[in-house]
Amino acid sequence: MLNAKPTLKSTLVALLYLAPLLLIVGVFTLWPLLTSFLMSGYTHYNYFTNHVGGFGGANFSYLWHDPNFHLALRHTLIFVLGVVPATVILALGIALLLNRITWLATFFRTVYFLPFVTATVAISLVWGWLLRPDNGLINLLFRTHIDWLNDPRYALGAVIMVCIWQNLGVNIILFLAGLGRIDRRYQAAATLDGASTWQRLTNVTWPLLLPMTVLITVNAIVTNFKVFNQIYALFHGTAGPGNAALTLMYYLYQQFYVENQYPVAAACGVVLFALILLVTGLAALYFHRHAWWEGRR
Amino acid sequence: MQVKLTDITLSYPSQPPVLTHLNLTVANGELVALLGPSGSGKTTLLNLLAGLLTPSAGTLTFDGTDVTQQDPRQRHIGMVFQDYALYPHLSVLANIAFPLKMAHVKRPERRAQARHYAQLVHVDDQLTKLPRALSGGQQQRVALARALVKHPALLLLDEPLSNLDAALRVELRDEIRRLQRLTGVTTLFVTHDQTDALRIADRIVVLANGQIQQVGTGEQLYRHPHTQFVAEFIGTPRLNCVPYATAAPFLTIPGLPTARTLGIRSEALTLVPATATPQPILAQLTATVTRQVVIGRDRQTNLATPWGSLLSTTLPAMPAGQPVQLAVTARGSFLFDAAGHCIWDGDCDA
Amino acid sequence: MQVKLTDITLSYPSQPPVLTHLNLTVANGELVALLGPSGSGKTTLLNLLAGLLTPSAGTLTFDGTDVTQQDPRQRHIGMVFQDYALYPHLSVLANIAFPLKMAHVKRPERRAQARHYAQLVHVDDQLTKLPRALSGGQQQRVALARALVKHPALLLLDEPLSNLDAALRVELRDEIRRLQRLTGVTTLFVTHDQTDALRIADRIVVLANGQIQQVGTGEQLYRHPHTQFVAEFIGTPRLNCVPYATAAPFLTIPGLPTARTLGIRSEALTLVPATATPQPILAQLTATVTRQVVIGRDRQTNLATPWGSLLSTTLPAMPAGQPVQLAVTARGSFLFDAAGHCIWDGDCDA
Amino acid sequence: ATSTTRPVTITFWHGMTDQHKATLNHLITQFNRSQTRYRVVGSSQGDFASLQHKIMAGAKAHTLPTIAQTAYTNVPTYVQGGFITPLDPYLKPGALKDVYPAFLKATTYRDRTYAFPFSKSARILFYSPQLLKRTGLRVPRTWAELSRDGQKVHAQGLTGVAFDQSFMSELDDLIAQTGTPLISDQLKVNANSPAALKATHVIYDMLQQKTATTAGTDGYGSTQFFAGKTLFYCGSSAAIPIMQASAPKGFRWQTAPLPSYQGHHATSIAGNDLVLFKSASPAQRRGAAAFMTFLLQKRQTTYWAQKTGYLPLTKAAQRDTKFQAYLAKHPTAKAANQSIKFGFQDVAFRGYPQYFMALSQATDQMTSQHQTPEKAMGRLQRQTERIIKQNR
Amino acid sequence: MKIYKITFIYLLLTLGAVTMLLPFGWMLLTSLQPAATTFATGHLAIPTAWQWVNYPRAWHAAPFARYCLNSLVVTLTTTVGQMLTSILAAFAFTHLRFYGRRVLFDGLIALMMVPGELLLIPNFVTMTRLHWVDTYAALIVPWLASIFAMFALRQAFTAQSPTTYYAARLDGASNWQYLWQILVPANRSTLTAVAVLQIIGSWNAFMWPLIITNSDRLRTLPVGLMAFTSEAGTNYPLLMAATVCVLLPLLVLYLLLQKYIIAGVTRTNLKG
Ligand SMILES: Nc1ncnc2c1ncn2[C@@H]1O[C@H](COP(=O)(O)OP(=O)(O)OP(=O)(O)O)[C@@H](O)[C@H]1O
Ligand SMILES: Nc1ncnc2c1ncn2[C@@H]1O[C@H](COP(=O)(O)OP(=O)(O)OP(=O)(O)O)[C@@H](O)[C@H]1O
Ligand SMILES: [Mg+2]
Ligand SMILES: [Mg+2]
Repeated sequence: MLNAKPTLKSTLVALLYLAPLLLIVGVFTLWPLLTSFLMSGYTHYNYFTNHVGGFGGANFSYLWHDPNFHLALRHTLIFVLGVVPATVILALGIALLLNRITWLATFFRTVYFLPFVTATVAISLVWGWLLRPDNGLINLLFRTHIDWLNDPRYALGAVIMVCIWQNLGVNIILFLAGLGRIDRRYQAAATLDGASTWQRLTNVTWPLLLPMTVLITVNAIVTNFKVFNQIYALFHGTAGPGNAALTLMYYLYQQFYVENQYPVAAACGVVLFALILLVTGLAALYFHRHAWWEGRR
Repeated sequence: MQVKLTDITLSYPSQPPVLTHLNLTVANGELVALLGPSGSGKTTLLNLLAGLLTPSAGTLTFDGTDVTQQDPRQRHIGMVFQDYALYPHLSVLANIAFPLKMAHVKRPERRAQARHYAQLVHVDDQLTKLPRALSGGQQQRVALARALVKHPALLLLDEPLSNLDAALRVELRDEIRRLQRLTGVTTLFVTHDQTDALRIADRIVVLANGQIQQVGTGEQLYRHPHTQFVAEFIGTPRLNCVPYATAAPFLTIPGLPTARTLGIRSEALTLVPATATPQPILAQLTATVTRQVVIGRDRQTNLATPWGSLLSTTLPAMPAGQPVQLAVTARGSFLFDAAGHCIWDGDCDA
Repeated sequence: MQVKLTDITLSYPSQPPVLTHLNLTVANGELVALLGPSGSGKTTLLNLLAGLLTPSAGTLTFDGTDVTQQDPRQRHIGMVFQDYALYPHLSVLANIAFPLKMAHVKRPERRAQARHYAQLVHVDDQLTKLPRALSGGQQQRVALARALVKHPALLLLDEPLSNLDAALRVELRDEIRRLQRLTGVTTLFVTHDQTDALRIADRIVVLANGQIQQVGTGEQLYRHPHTQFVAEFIGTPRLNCVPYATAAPFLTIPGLPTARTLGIRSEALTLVPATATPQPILAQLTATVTRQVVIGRDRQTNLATPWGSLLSTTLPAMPAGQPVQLAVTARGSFLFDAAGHCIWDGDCDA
Repeated sequence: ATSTTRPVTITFWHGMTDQHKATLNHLITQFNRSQTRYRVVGSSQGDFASLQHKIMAGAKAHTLPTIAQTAYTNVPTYVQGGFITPLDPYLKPGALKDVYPAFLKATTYRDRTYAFPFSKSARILFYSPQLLKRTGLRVPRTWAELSRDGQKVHAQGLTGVAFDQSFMSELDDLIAQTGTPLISDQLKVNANSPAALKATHVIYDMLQQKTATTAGTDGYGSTQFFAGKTLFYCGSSAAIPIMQASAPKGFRWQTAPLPSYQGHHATSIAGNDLVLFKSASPAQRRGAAAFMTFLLQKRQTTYWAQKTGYLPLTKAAQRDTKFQAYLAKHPTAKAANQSIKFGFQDVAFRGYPQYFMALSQATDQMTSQHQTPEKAMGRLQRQTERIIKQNR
Repeated sequence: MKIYKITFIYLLLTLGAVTMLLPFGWMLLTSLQPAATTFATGHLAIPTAWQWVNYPRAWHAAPFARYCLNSLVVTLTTTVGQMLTSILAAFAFTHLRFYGRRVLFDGLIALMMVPGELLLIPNFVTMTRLHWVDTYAALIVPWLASIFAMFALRQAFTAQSPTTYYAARLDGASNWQYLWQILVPANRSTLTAVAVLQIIGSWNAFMWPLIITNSDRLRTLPVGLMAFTSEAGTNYPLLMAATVCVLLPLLVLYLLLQKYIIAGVTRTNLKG
């Protein structure tokens, strides 16, 4: 209970509750992960006959020497940095607004949810249209003449824009669910304590929303590090002009499914995994300092 | 700040109204205790004053300005919520300092102030804990400190002492009174403890059935209740009530045709005095002691009388079964009509 | 069920221990009130009995069986939490009926029972509401009904009446007592209201500083406190305390070298009686009335005396500034040594 | 085989969808009706990328079908993976005799027939007669003409030629037209030979002068072509049906073979072949061969060509009067059929996919980053040589 | 709230809503275009002739009825399964004390980071070993656990006041009963939100169903959308018509469920 210590029995009981999840995750995530970790060390490997010629760091050194990998790494970091904070903050802002209104609330909530249900193909088509150099809505809006998708300087920015936009829906829903759980007494108390709307947000809502924010941030980091579909669809099956939108996941895909360099792809997967782990770990550390990572107790 | 409620009606969605056509004025600098049965709308009334609820009808003015629709934030209110509403993510110190932070008081200054108030309510040894690691009473005291720290223009306290032990309760009650006197802040104070109310309030407001039942000092309410409800509600032990029809034959005062109930305070039931007292006597009764309980310096005696079971607090120690001759003094006795209005009161008419 | 705590020590993580080597036995069918200052560990003790906390040392037995490690669920305990812990998504009726549902009581039966207990605590007009739409007192009553409905083997009540008005409080308190008598359930009852404790408890346990200070009936605690702490803690208004050195020259009893403090109950300060009373007198003092307050049927008089400011509850109405001749009766006076132990008690030695 | 034995099931994974899928199913049904020993079960696996994934997964898990559609350039990889088997033992000698040499070369790898030609298309030139008339130009015969035409119409705000997303195929064609293909049959790389660079400059210069453009994220140059902004569109003949379906009302267009360069004609043939997997039983293998042969018959291959816009695979089919009549009725189909004569296919080798990515990157860098052919092709040369060396 | 504030909020929301609606509107409009125009111009235009026939045509382009049934079966079972396993695990991580709790939790979170493309083929191999290729089991079983859902639920569960757990235990509820009678109903909002997300994820899943099935018998709606893409281009109007058909059920579902998502356990009636 409150101060109970784990015992063998309580561990067994807990394992019963965890068993279904652990079983599935073990078989369908952990096991393949381990095999692909192993594969990243294979050299002269025949993927189909499973013939392993040797074991070593050759695949990693391949990555190290491949300029495309460096490009992918850089793009991925820029991409994550561009998307994650923006999407989390925007989603929070919109969720807060949606949480305040009553009139037409259902309508608005549904509308903001739309991008999430809309198929990625359709979205990339539409954005392809919005981002056209001539008559594209974005250019009309900003009075520019940028060929967003075909100019290497802007392509990554365009993907970032699209992904922020598409990620909003999920995060808004999660934030709305989180906001719904916050006891309004705290808002009331803070109002009485003289907190302005903004102060209430930063001093009360935000910290109380932290468990949800942790979830959303971690999820956003994880999914955006693994971005692939949007790029594939937006650039018609390429990694953008001059590889401008080549991300690690795209690189992995190319190595695995196109160039048939399976161990190299596995090595890239290892790097990607380690990278996400690192960034998420940092985020966790940050949240942990705020004593909320572990929840309420 | 003078607070005035005019013709306030309020109901929760799809519920019968909690407050109906309620009128109340609290003078500037007054400390008013709000008494009333559980569920009578005391918290509701405070929330209304705080601006957390908007009345369905009526107006609320502060110093003459209509604030019915004003934002709670602009009202400069200090409030202790009945369930404290401490910020779960902030330490005790940060909780207390929160209103100052909102007012952009500099950090060292606000920590010093918060520390001061923490000391006042004796939680200065818990400053770094989070609310969930505090005992109930400690939480309540933190809430009190938080309400006091910002020197509000109006102080609303919803049972701020209910979870404290007697000694601390008296201390903090007196502290609240002292601070209130010092700063002259208008204060509304919900309490179930009549001693608290009687002891520190300038006036007491009794709320029941959506209406203010009576407003007055503790003594006024106790001695001159307007209604049977107030008479029964104020004072422990509870008023002895006897149907007027039963009592009438015994009474020394002229009959009142509209009277329905005779109310007798426990101290108005005395032994027939050996010496002549200045107190007029309403009736004399023969009774038997059924039980005696000593509570601190009080001795409560249950008596079997022709009027039914009565309770007295004036009798000396005596064994159960002992027959006694009782006098009902006029002072402390009331007559109520069918509607519960007090139509005769031994104190005034004496 | 007999409850026995042996040498219990308990501390929260990285905190000094809340309970240290605590020993207590509650007899089967006893109703024990637990008194103690805020933060003294009353809630902690109840949680320990309930099995929500495990002691770091010591054993807990129910009827002789060691249950220190037993699952809370097997203990058949009814508990009112200090913060109620109502199930937020269940209606009042469902909240009350929940323990019966867990015991696989048939639906009509459990609804009937829940309804019955709801009636008992007067929330039968709120049955369909969710807890969040209830007033504080109503929530508390629901929690009480939920604890009672399942006829537990041990009833733990953590300030179950703190948010109720006086009348309801008395009624429910007596109801709890009646039910407890009826079913013979062993009950521990935390309260800050000494009247409650004195009124219904078989015995009172005073907890402070991680230890049981004294166990006894209300009268024992009031008349024969073992320590200065208990003497000060029990009784309102608070015990008058005078340094022994100041008081000694006035006293009629032989000097006690170890005495440090003289404690005087407010009713032990009387006017020098006109007639000879059977009460032995400890000292006589000249004093001046500084203030009088009437609280219900009580009149508290603050007096300026050579011993400092004292409070009496026996004086008749008189204007401030009036000089009076005071007698300190032996009964209601105590002498404490430096460690706070009572070394002389006017009642025994009289 | 007696009538009591059940027919042998030949499973067939392909990447045909919608109309093409229906057409293929029709052919399969025809085959199943034509004999009793084998039953082909076709199963569409989505687009070609998905089909590749599926084959890869199947190979890894040993759950491959009997045959599948795939690009012949995958054959070396599959051979190395050890899961496809040569068709030679099951084909009648000379079964492929009548097949156009352009298709034939791709069927063999290390002197064995692994890939059976199936859905093939050629690069052709699309043009709008109206626009040509308006600008007073003719269909260009040579790249030089094409380039000149581009300059002529540049002033009118028109682009000379639109390529698809990348001009890889056109570059391949041009370099092949110099006489030495990008990669020779002996796996010698010619990416930065002077001749290759000169050929590359043809397109690169046009792009720089903005007399040519790539489709970029439009994917296909037809979008700009239909918008009336370009004179010509270099595209695949496989696009003809979909272009017919989506041309704006009133927009008429024609096709022509690609222009020649330095007097040579060469058009790269794209498309897919059929392969036979090792996991198939001998009976299945025989059945697969029978099915493939069936598809190659004049009747089937012309039906296929007419319905899908792919090319008929045999000379006999090309000569077929009915097919000729069809061509007469559908002039847009003519250009591709004329191109078969000088069609060619890249040499397949292990590491081809990597080379393909490198080539695509090189063209992309010339397009979007304006890298000079010297630089881009120089890098391609080095990369390709390394790839070939590593996969030797 | 002041009226100008409200207006401002609505203005902002409307602005955002337009950008959210545009692509959707484009989808609807495109789905009603005759093939030619959109492909040619890539512009948004009101169709000159409303091609309602696109819808029946798209519907008949593939065995959509069958796909629909499969999608329903797969989505329902995986979502229910996922929620079940996640609820159980989240509960264990919230209320049970056991050895290795932190490590196990952090380990699971780390597994969220595995790139899915890396798992595709190994899992396919596993399926083959289990002889599950081309069965419902293959479509469902690997998705019966979602670390994300578990994580989300645990965050919600830990934010709940722990005293209700103690109260329930004292009231005689077993862990199991507490889980289903108190914890789950009291966290309806988060559960619904997470379930909606999982439903959508499962409904739109594409690569795995394609790889793991060989025949139309078991294929799901997103795979059906492939019918409109070919080597040389895509028939956008038909594709969009089919896409609209695929996502419409999701929208309806969301509309039905969203009131649960919003209505959490807040104190009502207090303005804040
Ligand atoms: N949010 C709500 N929705 C509906 N009814 C409510 C709500 N809050 C309170 N009530 C009802 O309104 C009445 C007054 O409630 P209020 O909280 O003001 O009582 P109170 O006087 O503070 O009582 P207590 O002394 O028990 O705290 C009660 O009957 C209560 O059930
Ligand atoms: N979870 C916790 N973690 C750390 N310290 C705690 C925790 N809960 C209580 N305490 C501390 O333990 C001491 C005893 O707390 P407890 O709640 O038992 O007091 P109590 O006697 O019930 O007080 P009250 O009358 O105010 O409710 C207090 O000082 C409190 O701050
Ligand atoms: Mg209240
Ligand atoms: Mg407590």
